[in-house]
Amino acid sequence: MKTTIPVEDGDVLAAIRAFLGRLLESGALEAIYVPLEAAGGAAVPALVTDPARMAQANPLAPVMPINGARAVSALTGKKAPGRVGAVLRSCEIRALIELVKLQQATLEGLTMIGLDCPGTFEVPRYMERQGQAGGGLGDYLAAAREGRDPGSDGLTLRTACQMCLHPAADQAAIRFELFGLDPTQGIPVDIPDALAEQLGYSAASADGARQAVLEKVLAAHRAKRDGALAAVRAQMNANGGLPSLFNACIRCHNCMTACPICYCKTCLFRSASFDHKPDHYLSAAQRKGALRMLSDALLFQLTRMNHMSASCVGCGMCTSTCPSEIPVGMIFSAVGEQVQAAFGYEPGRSLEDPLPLVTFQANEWTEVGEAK
Amino acid sequence: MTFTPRIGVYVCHCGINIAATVDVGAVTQWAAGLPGVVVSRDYTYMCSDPGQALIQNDIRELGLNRVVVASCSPRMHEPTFRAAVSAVDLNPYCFEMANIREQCSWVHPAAETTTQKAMHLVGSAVAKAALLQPLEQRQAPTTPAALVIGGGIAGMQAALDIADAGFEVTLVERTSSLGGHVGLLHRTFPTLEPTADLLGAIVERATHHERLRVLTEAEVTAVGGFVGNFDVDIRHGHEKEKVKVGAIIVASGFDVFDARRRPELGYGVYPEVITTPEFEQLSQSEVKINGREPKNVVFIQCVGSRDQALGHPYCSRVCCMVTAKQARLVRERLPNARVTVFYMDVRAFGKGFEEFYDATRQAGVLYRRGNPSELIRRGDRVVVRAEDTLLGEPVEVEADLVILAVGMAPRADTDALAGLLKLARSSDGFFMEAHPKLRPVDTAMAGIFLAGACQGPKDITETIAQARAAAATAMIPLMRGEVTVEAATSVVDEELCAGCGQCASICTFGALTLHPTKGVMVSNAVLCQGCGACATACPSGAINVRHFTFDQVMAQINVVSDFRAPVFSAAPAEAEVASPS
Amino acid sequence: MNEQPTHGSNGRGPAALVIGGGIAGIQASLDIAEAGFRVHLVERSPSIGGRMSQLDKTFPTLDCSSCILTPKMVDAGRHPNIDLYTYSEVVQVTGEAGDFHARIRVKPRYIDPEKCHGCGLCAEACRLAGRISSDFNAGMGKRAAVYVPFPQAVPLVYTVDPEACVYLTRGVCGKTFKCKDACTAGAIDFDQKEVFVDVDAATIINATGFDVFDPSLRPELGYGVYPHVITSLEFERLASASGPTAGKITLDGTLPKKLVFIQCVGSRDRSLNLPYCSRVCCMAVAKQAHLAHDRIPGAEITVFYIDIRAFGKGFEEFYDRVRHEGVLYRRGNPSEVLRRGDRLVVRAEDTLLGEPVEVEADLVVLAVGIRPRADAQSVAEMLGLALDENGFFQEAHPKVGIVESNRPGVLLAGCCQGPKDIPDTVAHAKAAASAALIQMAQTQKVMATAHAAN
Amino acid sequence: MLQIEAHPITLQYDLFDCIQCGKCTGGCPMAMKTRLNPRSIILRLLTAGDGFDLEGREELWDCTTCSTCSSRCPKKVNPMETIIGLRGAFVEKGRVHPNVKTALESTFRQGNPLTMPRDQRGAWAKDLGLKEYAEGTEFLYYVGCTPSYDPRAQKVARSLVTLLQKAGIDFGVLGNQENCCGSEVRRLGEQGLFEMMAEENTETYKGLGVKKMLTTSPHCFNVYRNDYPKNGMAVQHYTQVLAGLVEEKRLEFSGKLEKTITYHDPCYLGKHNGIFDEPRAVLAAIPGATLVEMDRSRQKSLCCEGGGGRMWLEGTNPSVRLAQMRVKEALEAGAQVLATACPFCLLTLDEAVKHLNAEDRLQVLDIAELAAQAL
Repeated sequence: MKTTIPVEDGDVLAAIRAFLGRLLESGALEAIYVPLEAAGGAAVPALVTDPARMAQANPLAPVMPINGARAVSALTGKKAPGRVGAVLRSCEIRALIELVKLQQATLEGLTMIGLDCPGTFEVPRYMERQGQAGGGLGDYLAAAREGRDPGSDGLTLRTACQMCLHPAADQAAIRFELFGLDPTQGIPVDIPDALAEQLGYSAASADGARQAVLEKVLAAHRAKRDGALAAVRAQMNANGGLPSLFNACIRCHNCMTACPICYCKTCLFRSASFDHKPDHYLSAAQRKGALRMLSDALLFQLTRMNHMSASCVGCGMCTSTCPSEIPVGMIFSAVGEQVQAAFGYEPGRSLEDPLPLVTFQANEWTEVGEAK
Repeated sequence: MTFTPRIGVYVCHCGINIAATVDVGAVTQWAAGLPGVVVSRDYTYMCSDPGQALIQNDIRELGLNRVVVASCSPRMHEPTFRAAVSAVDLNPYCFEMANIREQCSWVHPAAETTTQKAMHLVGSAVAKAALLQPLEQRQAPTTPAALVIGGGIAGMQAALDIADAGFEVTLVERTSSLGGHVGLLHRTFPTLEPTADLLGAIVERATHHERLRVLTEAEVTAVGGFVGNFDVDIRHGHEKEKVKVGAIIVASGFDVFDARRRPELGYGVYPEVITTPEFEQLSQSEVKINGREPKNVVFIQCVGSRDQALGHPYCSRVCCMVTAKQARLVRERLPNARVTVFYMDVRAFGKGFEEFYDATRQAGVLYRRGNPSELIRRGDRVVVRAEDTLLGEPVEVEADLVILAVGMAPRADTDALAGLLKLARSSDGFFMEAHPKLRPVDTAMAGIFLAGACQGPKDITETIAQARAAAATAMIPLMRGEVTVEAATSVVDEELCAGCGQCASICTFGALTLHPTKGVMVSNAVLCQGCGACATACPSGAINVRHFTFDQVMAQINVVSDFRAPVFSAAPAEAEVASPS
Repeated sequence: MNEQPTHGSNGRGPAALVIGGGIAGIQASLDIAEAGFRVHLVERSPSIGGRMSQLDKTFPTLDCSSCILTPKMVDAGRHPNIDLYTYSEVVQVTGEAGDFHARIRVKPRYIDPEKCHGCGLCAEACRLAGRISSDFNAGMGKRAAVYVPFPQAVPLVYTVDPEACVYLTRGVCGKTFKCKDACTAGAIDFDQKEVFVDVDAATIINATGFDVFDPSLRPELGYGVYPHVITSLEFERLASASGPTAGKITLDGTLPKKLVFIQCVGSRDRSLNLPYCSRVCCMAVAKQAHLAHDRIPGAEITVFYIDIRAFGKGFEEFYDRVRHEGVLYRRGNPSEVLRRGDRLVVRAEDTLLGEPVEVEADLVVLAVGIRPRADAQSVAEMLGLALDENGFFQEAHPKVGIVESNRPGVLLAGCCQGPKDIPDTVAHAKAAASAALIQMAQTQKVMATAHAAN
Repeated sequence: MLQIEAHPITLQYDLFDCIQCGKCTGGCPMAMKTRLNPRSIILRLLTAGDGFDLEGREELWDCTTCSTCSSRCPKKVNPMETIIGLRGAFVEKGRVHPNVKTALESTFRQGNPLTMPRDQRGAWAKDLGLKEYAEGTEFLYYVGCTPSYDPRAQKVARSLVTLLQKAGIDFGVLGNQENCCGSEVRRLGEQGLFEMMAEENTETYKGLGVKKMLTTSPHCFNVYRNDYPKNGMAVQHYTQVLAGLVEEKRLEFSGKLEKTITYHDPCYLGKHNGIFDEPRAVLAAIPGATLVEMDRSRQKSLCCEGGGGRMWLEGTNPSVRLAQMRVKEALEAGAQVLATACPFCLLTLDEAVKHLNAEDRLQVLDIAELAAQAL
């Protein structure tokens, strides 16, 4: 049911911290995954069991060091260790749903606490401003209230967030509504009835302007997205094509480490199959006249794209971790969008939608091979 | 100590089949220069005894540890050469064939490029041979017992055959009695003899066979294991039991088409309209409708069959003869009743059927070609509105009894059983056989067979034939006492496997399952057919198919993708090049 | 069953005698052999394969017939438990169920099967090369006096045709034997005589197959008078890649534009005392019409029928597909075929139009029915079996005794018992194998106890 | 001589799929009283080689397009569409009945086949204070030509408007701007004019942002639902809307109607679109009414002979009228009111009752009128 959490003198963060504390005190949850403030204004992802530590909790920090899905996957594995909560943004929740379908995580015993996500900044930029990026929390919430881009004084949101089409965390059990938030009315929160009784909340519907604000944010993001994807697709089809986009790749595999969907224990490209013998490189070079060393840089990107493009939720972590600043997230979103459309599949939408590769229809892909 | 390959290459002329378009000598000489090759020969017929002797002598005298024969398709003579090398104690999986006949000489003209292609194929086989590992073909013992699901005539006949052959059989029947649909019949075509004693004899034998245990009001709840070693959970009444069997025969039968799905024929609305199964019951007592003997009886064919609009495009095969038989019964029981049959095609195809159809017409049954469109009420009679396509005009035939020849439909619970046994279903909804022409009773799952109408509409004769065929196929693993476990099957590297299950969803043979505790996938060597689909699907590259490992295949690709023309190795090959003896 | 059956190639243990190497005989033999019992498979012609090897494609899946038959032939030819007797026939059978004794006459091939590799040099050298009509190709192709019926023959051993070979018929063939000189393996031996082999068998399976109706018995259809009136088997050979025209459907080099197929020629015909339905022709014609539509662009194809009997699995859907491709089905049983100019005219009543029609045709294909083997009577006497009123072998009971015959221990498989298509033949043959396995398992137990006794 | 190419028609309508089983002709209501034989037409097209002579085949105009043939064909062939296609050949050659020519020209010029002036179309509702449809209104109520111009049919439109207002439905009308939907134009074989009208109307509705539409006539409902290019507009027949309202208790009947009513399923609602239960649900909700079913009902309903352009064509055998047979069946069923949900059925059945001078025993009313009376 919909209820509101009272906010004293406009301090939204305090209200949320209190709410999270009560979740632990009431025994509803044994532990909650939530970022904690640390020295230098950083927001460090943590698993908190002591309600007192919730005082440092800062789920509103506009930064995402890791995609929370990876943490929850490690935490739950095949079965949640106990009654655990996790404060997650929408792209983290959607990635987690994909991981559940890949048997890498489970939602049993897990309570997802979702926040409307106005967007995040790159970690280094955020750190430079000791946590005051974008004019600090106040301006950030104000931007959320009016549906503006919270970026300011030369600092912009991560491109993935600027073009994100799912800022609201619909699949979460508990949902905080920050768009169009008027702190004086309290924070509108959607809570399962049982939990609401346990915590003593009663139904109250706040007729916030959230819907309109959400529409405004989505419209802006959609425009940004269409422009950005068109640009990268043009680059892909320009001379040199897709490979040219990865000329700067230094094979550090950061993008694979940061990506929530890349769940392999040991990536194929780090396994024995790819430490080739010397004569392999020589004969390959003889065949083609010249061979990019080490030869599997491009093959790695294409294979990773092949493995996860259907499940790519567009969280942009790959772009954020790429030392060569290759727009990996943009490329994978451009390809992923087409793959997902072809299968009529939206990653993270619901557990009931089977993974495209797992389903087989007799008369699928009849036009394979013919030029579209 | 490191393994150094000592490979023998044998290029076959196959009479003129290869030699006509491929320069066999050049290929042999070129092969001699390949790494690891110690001897390279060519011979007119490698598959002949002298040809095989060549290989065996070289293995003994030159200590070959890998052999490559370049000749025909492995489907033709791989077993022959594997037997030849293992006769001289070389592991059969240390042998590789290059198909330079079906894939080269038979499909290309005599030309330089054809010889070069042959060289590439031989080079690729040699590259793989260097990486081959010895493998053992295991035998798994089979439980000399069988399970039959379904107590109709198909299930009983299959069970009796296997029991007669000396094996324990458990028959599970959902209802409380044996006989299935045939139990509801009164007379059968083409002999018009009563089905009671026909069926009675079979039920009698089934209930009193010392090696056949019949469980009625029972159903299979779970099936584990694989061919030769199925463990089956059965719910019998309200207690459960486990049975271990070597083979399973599915004889779950069919459902009768619900004539209500053709509302314009008035079934369930007009009391005068009944179906052929209902008439079969009626014919065992007084044939009366609304209390009086009908004067005008009309049969309507193809109700629910050959009907794409209802999603039943198939022919139900038996209704033409059922109608002919029932028409004869009507003529017999109601001599002065007029009997009309509306049909599209009369399918009297079996032995004695056409003669029976002739006799039916001679008995005064009027066959009119037309597929009735609707039935309407007129006074106390029902009117069949149709077009007599031979007269070329619409007709209205009054009737006080209309019998709909309803077709056969897949059982409503086919899905459940299909899920239990991982069986596929063909587009008409019945169970799918492995091959419609040559393997009509096998399924994709080794050890599970189909009998009777669950695989498609059949009459009693064909059901008996298919049931006995299923029994024969099921007896093979039981009589051999063992099942050969193919060696070239998939194996999962537990270090790399993340347990994501993509491989299991792709495997059509159900060979891959999640290990209950270790959270990694496990491959069942008996079920695995070595097709390699899982290996390609696995993102982590954790699955390899023995004898077709990732490295072996990459080695072959490296050779084949080297498009430069293979030049004759200038250096004298250290291998001995022998011309045909 | 406690102890394993002591069978296999050690000579002891019961064996089955299978007469006829068509798909029925092959399938029954493979099932029995796979179960571990020995089989004597006797085939009269030089190679196993039977009628199915003459087919190009099979309905309803359009598999190429040899692609699905050859592997089974190779398996049967190579199976350790199967002793293959080709170019041989069973001449005498005595004894009773569990203890039959049969005498097999191995006809002389005049070629030593051990030495011959099927290389074909003798046939190329033969003086009569390309002058003897090949009955495998339904009389349309040509071969030499020494031949193999078709390239995938099993065993791949050449045979000298006694009626055609100049030496065998006239005692001399030029100064030197061209064939002997050409043979590098020294396999040709004109002194070969027929050999008799006695075998024991616990059970016998009669899989002797069928013949095809000779349409000259319906003269008004013009078969044998007009060259462009052919049978469906001849059409199959034209369509087959291994046939005389390598798959091109033509008799004179040109592709026929208008084709007319006529169903029920020699079936459902009481005037010829052939009242039964031959069961396979409806679907065979549908398949051939599809092949014609595929291979002859712009062909106008008409099929005259009485009832279309597409009863099997996938048959009706295949029939729907063929009509959808533009094959015109007209209901009517054509009464005659006439010549008009350089074209043929098929005269029939279109019973749905209710008026007589004349359809022009460049090629008329007669869907000939299935007849019992010409020598069925003598085989029946030899095996002590009864024939039914249509000349097929009589089964014990039409519903529940379809593989047993009137003589215990002798079983029936395939079209010798009545017309069947390939899937029904395979099922019937496997059912016969089941009955045979039961018989042999019981004989096995008797022999084991007998051994224990003495 | 009116020769046409048969082969292209056999391919366009997949006539080769036909196995000549006769189910179409067997059920065809016109085959009983005229030379119309859909199966035979298909066979003659198949066997006509290239020339097929349309001369003298007047029975093609008898077809009422009730779709009994197409809805029951086991091989999914569409004899009705084939006949409409053949009518197209007549139209191309200008060989059409004068009534048809006038109706087509009137539709082209005045936007209705009844030769009525375009600016009179909205006149029927001038005193009802209806809202001009504007973007954002929930429903567009598409009235249709006959309910707009024909006095008897106007009563239906008025009753319906009363019902919608009573139930508080937010709807608007196009008044004089409303154009004919083209359903009968297409059935008369004038495919060219139909496609032009379909494009024009679709543009109008897209421009107005119409999301949901309800129609008086099953013919308009069918053409928007099945024949128009997909335009994302959800169209419903008014009986579906009323049934919904009754079920959600947003429309209650306080009045009483002590009458035995039998319902005639209009072909374009039942056979074409499978809507049998909603009209009956509305009738069942009328207090005091007892509903009786005729034998030939639901999928077996007997066509009133008004569809497929037959409002403008007498047909080759006017002596026997299906509408009269239908009235007799209603009387046999003991009904006092013959209810229907289609303006064409209303008019033809009404005329049949007058012809059999049975006005005293049987009243023909539209469901909207009955519901409005029971408010």
